[in-house]
Amino acid sequence: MANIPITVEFSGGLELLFASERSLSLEVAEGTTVGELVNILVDKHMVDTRTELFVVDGTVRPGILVLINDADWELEGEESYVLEKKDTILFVSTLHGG
Amino acid sequence: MANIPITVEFSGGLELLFASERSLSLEVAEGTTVGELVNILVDKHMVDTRTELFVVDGTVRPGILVLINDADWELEGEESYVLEKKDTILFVSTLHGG
Amino acid sequence: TPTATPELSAEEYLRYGRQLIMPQIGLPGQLRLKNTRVLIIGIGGLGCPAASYLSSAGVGTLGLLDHDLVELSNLHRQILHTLAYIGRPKVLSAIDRLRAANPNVTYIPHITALDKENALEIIQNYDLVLDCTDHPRVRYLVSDAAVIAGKTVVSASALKTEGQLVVVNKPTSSEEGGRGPCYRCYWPRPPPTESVVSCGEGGVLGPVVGVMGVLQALEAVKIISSGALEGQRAPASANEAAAGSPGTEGPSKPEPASMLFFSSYSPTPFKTLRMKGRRADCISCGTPSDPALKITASTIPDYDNFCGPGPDAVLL
Amino acid sequence: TPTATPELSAEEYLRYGRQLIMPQIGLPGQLRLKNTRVLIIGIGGLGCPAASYLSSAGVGTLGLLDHDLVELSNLHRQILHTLAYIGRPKVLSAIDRLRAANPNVTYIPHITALDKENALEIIQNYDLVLDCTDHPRVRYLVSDAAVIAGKTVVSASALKTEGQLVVVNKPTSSEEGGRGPCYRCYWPRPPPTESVVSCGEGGVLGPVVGVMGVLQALEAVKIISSGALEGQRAPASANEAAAGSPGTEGPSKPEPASMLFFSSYSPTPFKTLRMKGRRADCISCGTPSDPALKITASTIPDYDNFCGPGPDAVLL
Ligand SMILES: [Zn+2]
Ligand SMILES: [Zn+2]
Repeated sequence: MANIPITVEFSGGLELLFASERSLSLEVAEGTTVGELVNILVDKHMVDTRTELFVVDGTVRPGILVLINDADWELEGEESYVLEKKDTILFVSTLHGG
Repeated sequence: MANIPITVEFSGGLELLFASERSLSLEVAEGTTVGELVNILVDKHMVDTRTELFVVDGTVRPGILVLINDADWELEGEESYVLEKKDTILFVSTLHGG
Repeated sequence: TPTATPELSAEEYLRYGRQLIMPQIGLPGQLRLKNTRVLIIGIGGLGCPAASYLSSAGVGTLGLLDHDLVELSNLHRQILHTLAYIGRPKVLSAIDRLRAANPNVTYIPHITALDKENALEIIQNYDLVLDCTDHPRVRYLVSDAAVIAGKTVVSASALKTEGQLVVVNKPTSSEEGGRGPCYRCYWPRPPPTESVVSCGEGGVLGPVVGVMGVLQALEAVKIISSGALEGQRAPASANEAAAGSPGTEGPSKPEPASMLFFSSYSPTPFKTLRMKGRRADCISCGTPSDPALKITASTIPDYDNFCGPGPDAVLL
Repeated sequence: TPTATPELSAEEYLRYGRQLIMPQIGLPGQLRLKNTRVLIIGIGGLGCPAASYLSSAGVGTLGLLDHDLVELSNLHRQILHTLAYIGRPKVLSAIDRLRAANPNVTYIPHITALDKENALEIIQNYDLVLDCTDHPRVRYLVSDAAVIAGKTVVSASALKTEGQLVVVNKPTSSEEGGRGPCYRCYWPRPPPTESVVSCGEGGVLGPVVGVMGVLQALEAVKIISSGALEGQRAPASANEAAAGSPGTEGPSKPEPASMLFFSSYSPTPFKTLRMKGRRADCISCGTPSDPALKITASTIPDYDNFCGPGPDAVLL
């Protein structure tokens, strides 16, 4: 199957888990879901070994929003959303400071 | 020829020339250029009769930027740019206050 | 309780003239500002600029809540405080400064921490709340109490180079019940203890938290002057109710839920994120499948323990 | 001339601690802030918040330029001024307030209007300029003088519910000559007299101009702490030059020209507009086809008449 290019962005401190990279340009197999992307990120790109800071019980941990092209993934089918060419997936952690 | 839908936005006070509408959803004929769009706006949509506040010497007056999908029209061929489906054309006037 | 004020003084016309002449404000909007009571929770990096712009815009009553004292390390971002107030309550420092610029405003000091015992009692005396706190624990408390009291909250946060802003429990016609999402709808579950990293106070750029605080004031001015809060209580004056067209649309325009996200070192620093909106089964603003879970005045949760290693916790 | 300051005092470590711990600032960034001289032109709705955050961030020398006196109608947005200073110079009001929070900064008052006679002389004493003025006439003057003096300008403006921000003459590797566009590159021709509508002072929402002013301070902090200005002059201290990795990239990253556009009542309030960049034939920063048109120190244009009906002109 062909690969498609996507962009993954990290924010709100999550970039620290990924070698301080705020933006990754990735190629994923056509048909890859966002749920599968999360596993790919943990397996291949996460540098910090504390995976529980990103994934808990098989999904993104509480306190992290997942945005598909700037829309909450809950509007797009959550884990089951199938990635399309040029999609941008943004992971944002709750900020609390003031 | 088919018509295509575009969005026109006014800002920086220019909306006052267009009945205070900040955003217009228009249909234009396929092949219409931005230069032609400016004339259409003056002829059909501008309410204020002082056309020199929008067009001088056949083009948009100094002090107004034209953005095609958030990019300066000078990057896109200025008047000769041919409109595409779902384009957003934004007219912004210089703000000077402080 | 605020006094109903039917009109503006000559001094007020002069002072607020440059916002009064705008159609988005006008006399009706200015009178709404004057007759509105706003509570600012947290007088730190967000609360200082927010209080400054709300006071100068002519909000009638400003409550300021914080239990902290001014410290030297606050001054790089908490722009109301000065050296002379080091060691004194932030609330008093702020009020002295605000009054020097605008004595028309009624300032109400609350030198206390917000907790489940006092939250509802304090919040119900105000029309609009700004959440300018610095801990997720308090953010859930503010939202839960505001939902029970029927108040809107403008909630912002900032850390390092980034910020977030949402409006919580906002009057709207686009959601059932006439209210937008609560804080729990945006962030349904607090992060687990394991994911909370304790590392003292987090770093933050002053202007980053400053931008977010000013944007909170702006959002508050927009909400108040539009008349969107008027469903919450009787109009404060006959004049106000009859004030005519500018800014009198009320709580009508359908607006999808959104979060403003600021990442100051990004090439496109601001993003408007489209959010899911209200959750029908939200334990605060919705109808949970188990009715016993529904948060009420007498069951506001204990927030002391839910997010890990104490008051200095910093979330990743 | 500023004194070279090789290190921070204990008081400074404490005061700036929460920005010092950030990798974007660090000790090198803080020392750069301390050794930089910033000129703020206009102490109004933009200049007040900008000065406030630059002072509290620890910029070493702040020049404040304005010829106006504080008026009551300023107070809804000019957050440094208080009632006690009505009728007194804005510059002195601002400096008194800033010094009360941060006496470490050297404040330099310029109680004067900027004109073609004094612009170059004043600007060349600073490393970075903030254009916080309220008239297009002065905006061209600031840019023309800054290009001649080799200075970067963070330029913002606001009116009613909207704002704009551009960085002018910014050190960059992505443009020939190592500098980004000047103000004339963004706005090549001033608007003709006929399109200028005179209607006194325009309306403006306080927090709208406030957001733009804070964003100017943020942009200044980013530019200074990154080391991008260091090509402009010799490093102010040996320590600074040897200060190590964080924030020492210098004026390198290619950045396309952009304008930040804020429309506070829009559903997507912030836009980053991609701009054309430098114009090769710009009469200020480029090589005009007719060399006689090139603006030099001795031919800075007369800005008094180019945009219509006088100082209260408001552009549509
Ligand atoms: Zn809810
Ligand atoms: Zn130029």
